[in-house]
Amino acid sequence: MGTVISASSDVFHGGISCANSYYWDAGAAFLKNASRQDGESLFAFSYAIMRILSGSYDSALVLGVCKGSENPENDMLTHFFTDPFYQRQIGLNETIAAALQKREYMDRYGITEEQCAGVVVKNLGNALRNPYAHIKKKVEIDDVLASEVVMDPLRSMECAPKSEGIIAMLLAKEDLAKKLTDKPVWFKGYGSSIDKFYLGDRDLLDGQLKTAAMRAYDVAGITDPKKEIDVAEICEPYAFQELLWYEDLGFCERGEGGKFFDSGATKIDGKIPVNPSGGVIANNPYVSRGLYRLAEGFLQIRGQAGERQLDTKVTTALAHGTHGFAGQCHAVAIIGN
Amino acid sequence: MAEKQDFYILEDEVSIPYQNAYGPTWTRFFEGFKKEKIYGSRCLKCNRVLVPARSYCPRCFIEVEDVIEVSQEGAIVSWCLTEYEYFGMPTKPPFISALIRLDGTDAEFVHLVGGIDLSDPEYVRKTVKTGMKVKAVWKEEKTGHILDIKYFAPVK
Amino acid sequence: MSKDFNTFNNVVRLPHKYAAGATFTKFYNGLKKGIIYGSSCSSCEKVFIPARSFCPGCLTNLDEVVEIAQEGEVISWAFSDKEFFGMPGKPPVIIALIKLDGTDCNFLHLLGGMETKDLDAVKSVVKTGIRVKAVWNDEKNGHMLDIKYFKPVS
Amino acid sequence: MGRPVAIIGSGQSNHGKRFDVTYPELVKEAVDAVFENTGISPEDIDGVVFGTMPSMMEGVALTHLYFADVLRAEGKPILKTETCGSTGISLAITGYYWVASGMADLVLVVGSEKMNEGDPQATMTTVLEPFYQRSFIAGAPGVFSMQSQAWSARFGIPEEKIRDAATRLSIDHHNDAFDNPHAHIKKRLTEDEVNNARIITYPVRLWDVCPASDGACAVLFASEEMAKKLGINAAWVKGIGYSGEEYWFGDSDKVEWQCAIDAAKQAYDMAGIKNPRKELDVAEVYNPFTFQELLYYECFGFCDFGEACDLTLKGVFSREGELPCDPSGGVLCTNPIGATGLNRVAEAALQVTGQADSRQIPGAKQALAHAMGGVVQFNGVMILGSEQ
Repeated sequence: MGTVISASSDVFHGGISCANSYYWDAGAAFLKNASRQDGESLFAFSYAIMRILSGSYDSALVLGVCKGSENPENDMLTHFFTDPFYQRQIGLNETIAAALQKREYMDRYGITEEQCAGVVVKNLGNALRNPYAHIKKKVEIDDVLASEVVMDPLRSMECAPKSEGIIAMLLAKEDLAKKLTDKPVWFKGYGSSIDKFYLGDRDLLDGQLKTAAMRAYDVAGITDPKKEIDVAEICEPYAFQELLWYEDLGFCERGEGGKFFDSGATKIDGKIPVNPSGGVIANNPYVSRGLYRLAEGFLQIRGQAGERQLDTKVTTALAHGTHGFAGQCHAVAIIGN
Repeated sequence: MAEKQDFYILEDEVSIPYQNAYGPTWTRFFEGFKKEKIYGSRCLKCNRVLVPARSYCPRCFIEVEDVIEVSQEGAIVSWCLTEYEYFGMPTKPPFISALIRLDGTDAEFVHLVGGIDLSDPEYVRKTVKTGMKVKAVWKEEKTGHILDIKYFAPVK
Repeated sequence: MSKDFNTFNNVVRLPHKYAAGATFTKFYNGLKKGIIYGSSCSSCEKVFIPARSFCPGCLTNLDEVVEIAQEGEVISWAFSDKEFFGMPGKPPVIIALIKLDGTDCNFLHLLGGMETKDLDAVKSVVKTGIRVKAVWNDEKNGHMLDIKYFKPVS
Repeated sequence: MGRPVAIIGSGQSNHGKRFDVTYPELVKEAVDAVFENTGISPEDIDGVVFGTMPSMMEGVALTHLYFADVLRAEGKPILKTETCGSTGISLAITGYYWVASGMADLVLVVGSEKMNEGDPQATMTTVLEPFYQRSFIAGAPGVFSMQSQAWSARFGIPEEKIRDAATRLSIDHHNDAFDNPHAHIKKRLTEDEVNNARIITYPVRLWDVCPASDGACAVLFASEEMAKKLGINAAWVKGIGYSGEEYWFGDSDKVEWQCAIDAAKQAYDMAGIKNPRKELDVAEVYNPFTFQELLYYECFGFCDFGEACDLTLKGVFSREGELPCDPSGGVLCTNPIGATGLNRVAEAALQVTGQADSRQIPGAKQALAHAMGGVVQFNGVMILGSEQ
């Protein structure tokens, strides 16, 4: 192993700061030139790619580290994303930001509660086939709509749980990859982008995912994502966000996320299946969820996704990660064979 | 830059509760403490005996023979006397932290050195020496905590 | 989750002193007098609230504060009747993004002054687009919550 | 190896106790400075790298979100590199790889810390796990004191000699800081004051220890094409190295300190350096503690093990010596942790481009920058040169 790039975040790390000090040796990095990203594990993936593309390393181990069970509730931690003077005094956390975003989405584009709940039904349905999923239960729209109000208009079943998630991914440069496996999956593109900080300074329905996706598509040479992406694993800590992200990823027009969902296109047997793994609604290790999405895409391309393997041929997969309030920061990776 | 008191300063204390899992190896280690035993682990590849016990060798990255009892005596490899105090400090000064190489082990065990008068740094300096033999002194009541060993005291 | 394994209770306690700097100090001093200060960017001509030391868009340094209207329109809102960490006060609470008149961003604050015990009652009054107005606490200490909440204008 | 990478400018905030500005405003000082110093427009940046020590030091988590505006990052790709105390050098290394990979031509790298808003020692204690070692290790000074004691025992260096050499470094660096407009602690010290200062953790005394500083540093990394197009006097990245050891203090030897030796070796090999004392013109060694700076001279091959005290007392590493170390005053006088390693890089770049003003080492062509982090566990080194 040439280098190790891990992702972890101090507040999401069991109260042990400088997280990668702690798991340095457990991450096989003893006397290695290694580094770490904070916040989102797809950052770590892109940094590992940089190290390989620079010609300095033939191989890299990418780790996503988040042991949710050791942490308090995610919102206690996301509360500390706020500035101390203004937003913290109003009690802001990620769920509140998402609730505000959801209401704007419903009000501006007529997205319905049923469509948002539908995402939960679809994703938890898919999760039943995923041995790695945290939440496994069969649910109907009515169950979601009847679940308790957490922060109106968000109900508890529309919000992702707090999960364990430690994931390791091995990257290698071309010649080494061909030596190691008959079925390499190739890096095609990556893009990330961050929005302004204060919630009130942003348009919560026109954020930076568009920019991140455009960058990834450019590098990957994708001009029509609707046609060229075979499967998308996207990060929807709040179910309605999946609909909004469809729009930003170019799967449908602005405001059409609900209709696009209703068309069935994103079901496991649809034209562009989204979250056949069950998504973040089924498993939410805050920091490593982006890398999970990528690993799921990898398994789909290799045909190794077990019961959740798509029936159609998968050549190109998209993985998405987001963190920060209402999608302040996004990362998109494209892989293919 | 001078501290300008004409600007507001917002004071706050953050308190975040976490729960860390012991896992099987560390559970066995602390069960050992309750019985006044110190457990280490032997790496099956590099053959080093590491203390405290662990589930893998940090260098060879393989599983280890994970609980073997080690000696409660050893030699001081390094030490320092802490005189300052800060917020939330887990152990109150003055105290001596030390790296202790327990007999038959290949890594230093970090613990306290005690059983001597700590009030005068000059006396401590003259008394505590690198290479000095020390021995674990246990508390009466053991709860499976690292401080079940009160400290390591000089062997007379 | 059931607890089959031993865990160690690890409470991290850290004390903090946050420097408010010149601009937030002006903002807080305004609150003490019942005034809401924002900043107007000389470059993009947008008005931001709370007062900022720099424009979040063009990053121009902003020295002057301007008084902002205490009325505006609700852009979005969220309601909870459960206690959560960091909650301002006791439940129920309505947190909202409010566009105060003459500003170019949304102000995060609370809504109140109506029956909030029951969500349906709230929904009959609070809607996106309604006009609201600042209601102040009698005692003002230079704190975000010197404004008690924003109340629907009837 | 990848594409050549240049540093084309830097900016530092004024470091110190900065209760006059908010944390974002402090970061903005450094970011504004780098654009002002280079005349480059923020729109031309391809990406931003940011990092601090544990972000809860200042009570705000995932601070890249908080600083998105002042980092000029809106709509741009971002990375958040964090490796404890070595964050600063890891940031620079991230900037290097981003450009070397061909994925960007111009990358803004920023590190910051506002240590006075929190309690640094309380925060650093949380770097240790709560099961075994948190109870024993008194923040950073505890770890460094034990390292120094083990060093003196291993090579039989008399305590008095170490004290003399450490005192020399402390006096020199606090003097050097007067020539650094950004430095935090500037003080004329006497031997008596240093030798008899209060004990922090024996043998470390007050003037052996770095301060808690608030500050930020910004550095621009550019591809060869971009550097040439802009026509800026650039420092070229000649070598990088980074290595890390086990987490538990006690698992590895901190005297003949493998990760320090390895980090330097990787960087020297890449830069083609065989005799660092001769081939380097200046070194910005990460020196939060006087004793540790001495040990680094040995681990980095500036001299043999056991020699550092004698050579220091002879003035080999002073401003006029053979290999001047920390002419900026170093970490000992200024330590905003998340920015500190990047400050070393910025200072080294200023030296090899002849822009270090009154702290300039005449004719410096090759410089070393370094940072350390974790539980004395990580070391990172970058070599900069005036020629490509």
